[in-house]
Amino acid sequence: MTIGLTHYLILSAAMFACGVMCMMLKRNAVGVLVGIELLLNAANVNFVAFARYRTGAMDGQIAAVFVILLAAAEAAIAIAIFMNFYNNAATIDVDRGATLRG
Amino acid sequence: MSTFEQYLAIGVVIPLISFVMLAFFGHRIGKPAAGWVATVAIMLSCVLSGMVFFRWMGLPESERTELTAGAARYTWAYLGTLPITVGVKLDSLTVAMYFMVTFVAGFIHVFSIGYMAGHSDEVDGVSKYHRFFAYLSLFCFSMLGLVISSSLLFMFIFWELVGLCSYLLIGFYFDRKYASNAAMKAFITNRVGDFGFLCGLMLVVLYLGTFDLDQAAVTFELASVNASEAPMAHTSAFAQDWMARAGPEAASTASANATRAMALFTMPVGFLGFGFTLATLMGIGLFCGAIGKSAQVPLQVWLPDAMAGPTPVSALIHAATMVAAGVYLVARIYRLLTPSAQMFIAVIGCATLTIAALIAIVQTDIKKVLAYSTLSQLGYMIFGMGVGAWTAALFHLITHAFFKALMFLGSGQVIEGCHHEQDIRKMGGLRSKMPVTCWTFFIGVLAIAGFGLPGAHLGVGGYFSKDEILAVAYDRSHHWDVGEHMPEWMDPHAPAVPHERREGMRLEPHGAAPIRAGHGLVAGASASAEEGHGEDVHSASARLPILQNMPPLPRGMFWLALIIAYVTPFYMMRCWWLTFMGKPRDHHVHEHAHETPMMYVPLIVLAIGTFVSSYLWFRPLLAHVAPAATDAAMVVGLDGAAEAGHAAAAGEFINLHAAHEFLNPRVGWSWLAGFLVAWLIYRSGLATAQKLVKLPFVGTAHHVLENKLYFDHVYDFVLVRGCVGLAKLCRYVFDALVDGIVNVSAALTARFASWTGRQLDMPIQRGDLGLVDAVVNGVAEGMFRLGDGVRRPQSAGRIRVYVMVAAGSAAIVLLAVLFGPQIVDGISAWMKTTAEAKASVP
Amino acid sequence: MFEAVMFYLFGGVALVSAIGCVASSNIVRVACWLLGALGGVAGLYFLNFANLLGAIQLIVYAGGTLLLIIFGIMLTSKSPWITYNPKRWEVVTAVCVGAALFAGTAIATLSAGLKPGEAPMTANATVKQIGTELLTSYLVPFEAASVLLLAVLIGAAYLARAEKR
Amino acid sequence: MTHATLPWVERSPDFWSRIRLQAQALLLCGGGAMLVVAVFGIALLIQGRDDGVVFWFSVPAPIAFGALLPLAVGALIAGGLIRRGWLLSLIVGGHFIAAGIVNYLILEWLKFDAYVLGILLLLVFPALGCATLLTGFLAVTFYRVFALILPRAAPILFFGGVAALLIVVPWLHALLFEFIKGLMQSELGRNEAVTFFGGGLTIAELSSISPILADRWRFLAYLLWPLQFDVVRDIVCLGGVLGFINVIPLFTIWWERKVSGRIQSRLGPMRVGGWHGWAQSFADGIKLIFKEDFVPPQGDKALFRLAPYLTFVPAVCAFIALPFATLWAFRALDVALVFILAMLGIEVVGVIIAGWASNNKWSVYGSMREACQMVSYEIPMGMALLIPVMTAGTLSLTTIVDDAHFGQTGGFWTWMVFRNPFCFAAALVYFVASLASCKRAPFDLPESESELVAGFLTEYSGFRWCLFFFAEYAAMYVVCGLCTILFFGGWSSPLPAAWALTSDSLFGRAANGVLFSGPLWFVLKSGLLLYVQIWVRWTLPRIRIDQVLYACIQVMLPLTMVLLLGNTFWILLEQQGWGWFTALTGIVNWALAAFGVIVFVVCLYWIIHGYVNNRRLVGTLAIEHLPGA
Repeated sequence: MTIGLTHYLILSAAMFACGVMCMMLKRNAVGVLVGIELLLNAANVNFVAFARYRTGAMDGQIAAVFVILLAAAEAAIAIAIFMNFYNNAATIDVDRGATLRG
Repeated sequence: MSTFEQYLAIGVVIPLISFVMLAFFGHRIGKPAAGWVATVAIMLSCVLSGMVFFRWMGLPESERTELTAGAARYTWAYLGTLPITVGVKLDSLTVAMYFMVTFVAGFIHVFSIGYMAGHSDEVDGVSKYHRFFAYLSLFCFSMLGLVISSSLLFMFIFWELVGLCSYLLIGFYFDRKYASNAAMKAFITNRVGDFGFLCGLMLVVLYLGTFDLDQAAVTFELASVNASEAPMAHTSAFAQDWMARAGPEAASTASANATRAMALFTMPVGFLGFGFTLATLMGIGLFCGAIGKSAQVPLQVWLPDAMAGPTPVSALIHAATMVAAGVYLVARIYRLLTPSAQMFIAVIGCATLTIAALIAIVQTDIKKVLAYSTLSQLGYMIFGMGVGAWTAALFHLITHAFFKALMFLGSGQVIEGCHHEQDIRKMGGLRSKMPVTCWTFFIGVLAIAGFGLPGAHLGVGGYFSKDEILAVAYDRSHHWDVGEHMPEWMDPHAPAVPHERREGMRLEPHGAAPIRAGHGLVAGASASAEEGHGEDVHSASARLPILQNMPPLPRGMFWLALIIAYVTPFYMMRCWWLTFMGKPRDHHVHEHAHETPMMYVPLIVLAIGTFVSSYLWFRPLLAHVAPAATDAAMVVGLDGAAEAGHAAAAGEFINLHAAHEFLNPRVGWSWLAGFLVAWLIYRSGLATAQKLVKLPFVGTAHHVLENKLYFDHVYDFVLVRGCVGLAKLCRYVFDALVDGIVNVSAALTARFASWTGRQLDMPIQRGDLGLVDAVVNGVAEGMFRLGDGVRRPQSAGRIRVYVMVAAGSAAIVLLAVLFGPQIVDGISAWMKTTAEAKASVP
Repeated sequence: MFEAVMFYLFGGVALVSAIGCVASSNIVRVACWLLGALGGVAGLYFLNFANLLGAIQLIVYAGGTLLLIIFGIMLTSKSPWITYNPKRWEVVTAVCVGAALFAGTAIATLSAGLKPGEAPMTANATVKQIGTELLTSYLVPFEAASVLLLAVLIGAAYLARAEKR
Repeated sequence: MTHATLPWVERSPDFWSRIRLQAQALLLCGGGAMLVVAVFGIALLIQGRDDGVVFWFSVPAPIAFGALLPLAVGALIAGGLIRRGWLLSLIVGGHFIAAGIVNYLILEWLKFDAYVLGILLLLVFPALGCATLLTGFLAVTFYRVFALILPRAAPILFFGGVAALLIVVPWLHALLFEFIKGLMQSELGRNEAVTFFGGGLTIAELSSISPILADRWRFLAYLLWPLQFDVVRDIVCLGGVLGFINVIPLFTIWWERKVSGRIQSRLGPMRVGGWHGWAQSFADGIKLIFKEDFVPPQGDKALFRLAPYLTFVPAVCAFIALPFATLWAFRALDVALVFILAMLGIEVVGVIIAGWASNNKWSVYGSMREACQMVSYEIPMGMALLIPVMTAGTLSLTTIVDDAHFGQTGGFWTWMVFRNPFCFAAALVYFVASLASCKRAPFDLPESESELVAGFLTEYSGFRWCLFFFAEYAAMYVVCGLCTILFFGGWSSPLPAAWALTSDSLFGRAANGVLFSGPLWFVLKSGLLLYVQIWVRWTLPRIRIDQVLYACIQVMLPLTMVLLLGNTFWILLEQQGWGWFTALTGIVNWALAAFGVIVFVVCLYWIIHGYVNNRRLVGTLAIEHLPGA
């Protein structure tokens, strides 16, 4: 019953796959954002697990701090963009946001 | 922290507080009060700095040294293992600069209140009055921070802050197109220089491993000693002192860094056939900052345009303090400069002083004349730095700050009084309307012209400072014997290290005697003959140690600087005469002219300051700090193999006495000559000048100078048009090449298709089978469908499909990497068995 | 033992919530599932001696970002019950891609031959340690992050300003 | 219709007396049986251990009973003696069999000390059950006497009980921790993984630690035995925390109603329970539990059901990290402050989800307001809290109070709020922001009754509604507790800790705990702040949403930034150790402390004056005619 690094890596792989699927499947822009958050969390689990099981230093945890920070920043910008998009296109469906296509 | 440091630090913070107050509550404070807030703040700083200044003057030498060495350093942050220290660089230069800045700024603030009272300060109905003073306060904070910074990083930070303030203040009337353009021009031009500064800073951190000025200097010196394999005893007294004081840890860090920093001297950098070392590159990089901020030659174009800002701003930032910060920077990094770098600096300075002075002759805007004269004087300072006249250049900086601020404020008074008229051709005869301005301005003109009576110890401003620069330049160019004297450590026959001598040099001959005489060095030179203590000053042993290993200066540069000393009084006299003397040329302007006490009181104060700064206090203070700032003599000789021959120059000390004997008859009366010529031409208005311009060569020269030697044109052509042209070229190439290929191939295909079609269609048309058409259409249809299908994920703007493709590719790559070997093995095994099977069949 | 129980508890919560995020079609429910995932991951942080990180995760992610997301949902939905369902082929592709990704990663992890039970870190990373690291070794990223946040602040305020175009 | 009996239909006295008789009989029989078992157990266990008896009692006996009970009942039904009960007896019997099997597993597989089980089965549970049942019997029997005594005794019982609890519980706590500390520090204390399933200390080892537990009182060691395991202690503490969380809203709601009554010249609840309606909250709670459980049919039903728990659980979780005194923390996290703030933040998600899931536009408005208010006010709140954190240099709430250098134990003038002007201002800012984060008036826009019809609460009723209120009051207490810890000295009394008794006896320690630092002070101070919250709520009108956001973004945010910066410089200057600044710090400290005392005394005077003169202030209210007045 010893929990090792492998356990965390598998868990994070599963979460990562979920995040990717979430990004692929949600037509609501906010859903895509949620998918990204899942991806980042999966990555963070890896960081923290590596910090504990491998280096023994703070590196992983600090990387995770920065990831959380970036996620917050990204969410703020993303929500702002979505609201703009909603104001312009009157919908939040990302498939409709293809007016810039070439 | 000693009291001095505390006072200086508090003095820096006070304007910041004022800035915060004005920035956040300025609109509530109101129109006149906001100005007074800023003024009181800088005046408080001035009082503090005055206390420091005069107490510092009263301290004996040993205590000053103690205080300088004992200044506190705080570690602000660690960048990895590299500590970023904060502290006050407390020495005589700081004290002098600080006092000058606060004093001049204080009175310019007072002037500004008067100036802004008569100017509209509204944009879109919103008053910007408080903003003006907020910016001024921010500028004072940044400038003072720059002056007291002990670390290059903080210098850089404040450097950028003063740049920002300059930008904000030039563009203060941002609703006027030319002002905002000028602001942008200044900012962008400065960025170019600052990029060099940043590169230099990176080299400093990379090789010297510190931001601290002193430590960097010591490390640099140790590295140079290491690289030349000279004995350690040849480090300068400053470095030895620092190593002794800094404690074993810092000393060992410096030594360790020095070992690494040897690469600065051993790593040659070649460029277009010029060989120099990385150390030179570092010095030039740092100097690039000064090129930008002090508007030296390649980047000088912004300063004249910066006159679009309010006149007090021109006086404070673009004449007295910020533009001089470049000179200050060079003074601070002087120990990091190799002789090649110094020569580069001298060349830049010489070019600037010449070009600017020539352009100044033809300017008609009163502020532009002053701007170009500022440029020229800055060129003198930089030139002085380059030739090794450290003290003289800084002395010129201080005196220049006073008289140039004075003249700018005078011009502000004139402009304000004349209803915003800046053209000197429309002025004239203002003497009767604004007497105070007229005569204080005249004092400024005297000072910049170098008015003085050679032989008698009498003169103003430039008479002392500029002549001293010229004296050193003269010595460097005429009395410099190449290769005659080896440095002691390079000469195998030399006696044991004369360290005591070095020590003696540091303390006695350079700083002491002329300082205690209370005069400038020039004054000392001319006066000491009578007073009878000149011997110890200029005896053979009293050679300036900084100059030991310098290569000689090309004589042309000295002569150029000397000739420009004749041009300076001419254009200044021209400006003053046209403005104040003669008959009024525009009655509307003349009738409107007036002056207000709020504005001319600072003029009087600054006029007094001009006199005082020429005679008292500043020169001795600067001379006192010079040894510690400049006595790193070991650097030389390592600067590239090509210079090895010159490197050996050392030994004979500069003979300023002789230099002054040479200079006095040649340049001592230059002010008179310049004034006379100007008076002759302009005594009766503009008529003579207009006649002169009609002469063939003069006309051409006038035209060239009026266009500022075509600098702006060249920049416009090379940079702006160049970029646009490059873009056009790219477009053309793409149009011709890519589209061409496509079009040609398309045309060929079409031809071919039509030909084929004709061949094929003939029977079909007859039989009307439509077979080929059907086939072709079917294929086309199929291709269209396929293309559409492929296009959709590629360019339909569907992010989810992008994600799908990206993630799918990632998964495929991952699986391929994981199972690739097995798959390959499997395939090869399968092929093998098949082959074997095939082989076995027959 | 305790750790195993806790790992499976928190990991299970995180994973189930993540799957819930994918499977749920109502966007508000997706956000709720996300809360579960964030909480589970925070629990894993606590389990891995990253107390500060766990608390930050809760306060920034669950308390801030999630709130922002919900706020965004409410501002951009005409009606609570509008759902945008993906097409069938998209679902199939997505599940295939996700499964392939997971399989690849998991196989890579399992074949890496990591030794179980080798854990150099035995005590909580204190706030002090992390702060010291941030202000020394990671000073430049730290400062860069502060600049980024400032830019985001301004950018978000600019983008989301009230006027409609 | 004849057989349907509705609870509110009048019954005859005869009926009631029959019911009472049945209850009496049931309670008496059950209690007596339990008593017998307990006495038997005591007799058995005091004599000395006999694993055989315990084994028989815990394994074969329940199984046999469980098997026989259905058979017996079946026989009785077959004999026509009773008509129903077969199913019930089957269930009860099954439980007994299961219990026997579980006991067997515990005893045999987990190598559990059988005597502990014996103590539990034969002594603790029977004794508790006996006490409960017999008390119930007495209550039913002598209900008239109780009805006479209780209203008059209520205040005495209430305050006496609270006071006694506050003194006895610390004392017990001290005792318990003394014991556990001894346990942990003894040579026997095993540092390797001690789990509930093995590896713990044996009874003999336990007895040898403390002389009290020697021969005679040895069976007490069995009671204490489980406490050596973290899990058990955690469960006990969790029970305490949950109990406290339950008490907070019950008490505070009543108190709030009384205070608001006073403020509005009313009396508030006066009837239920007699003395000043002290049992009103209990009555309301019982009523709420029995109310109709309504779920909007058009709403998102799952989320609607989830939301109250999403609100309540974080509020409870916040108590995990909230210390009540030095050792009175469920978990003394080193990031306690951040954790608590995070929990307060998550609580909001539940509220927002509640509004959303209700499918009611007023509710959605309420939740949007809540979201935007919370996102905004978290920032000034967090930044205001950073100021004491910066001063103390730690995020751990226990260290902030108890630290030797920066702590707040040296008398009220060392409390953080009086440290420097920035901390003082930060306390005020924090208090205002905490009002907003608990959505208390004047920031109660999410649930404003008059405009949004109670906002997110509109569709809720019954127990779910109740949970929201529990969460709200728990959160109120948490923010007040944070304020107390960070600014008002936490559990340290206004007297310096140096004045405490020197006695190191258990009693001396308990007395010190009560007088000089302890949960009593913490509860008292937090209660006072809670009172201020109530006071503010009933004094100030609600402000508009734009005013709310203006106040946050344009007033409090810049203010806290300035405070943060100022505090930084203040600390930097303090660290320089300059004489003039030390003097300045001292003067400012004393001035602020004096100001605080003056404000406190003035408020106290007003309150007492108001209370003493309430009849005159209230006016011609028929106060004498109300019961309990």
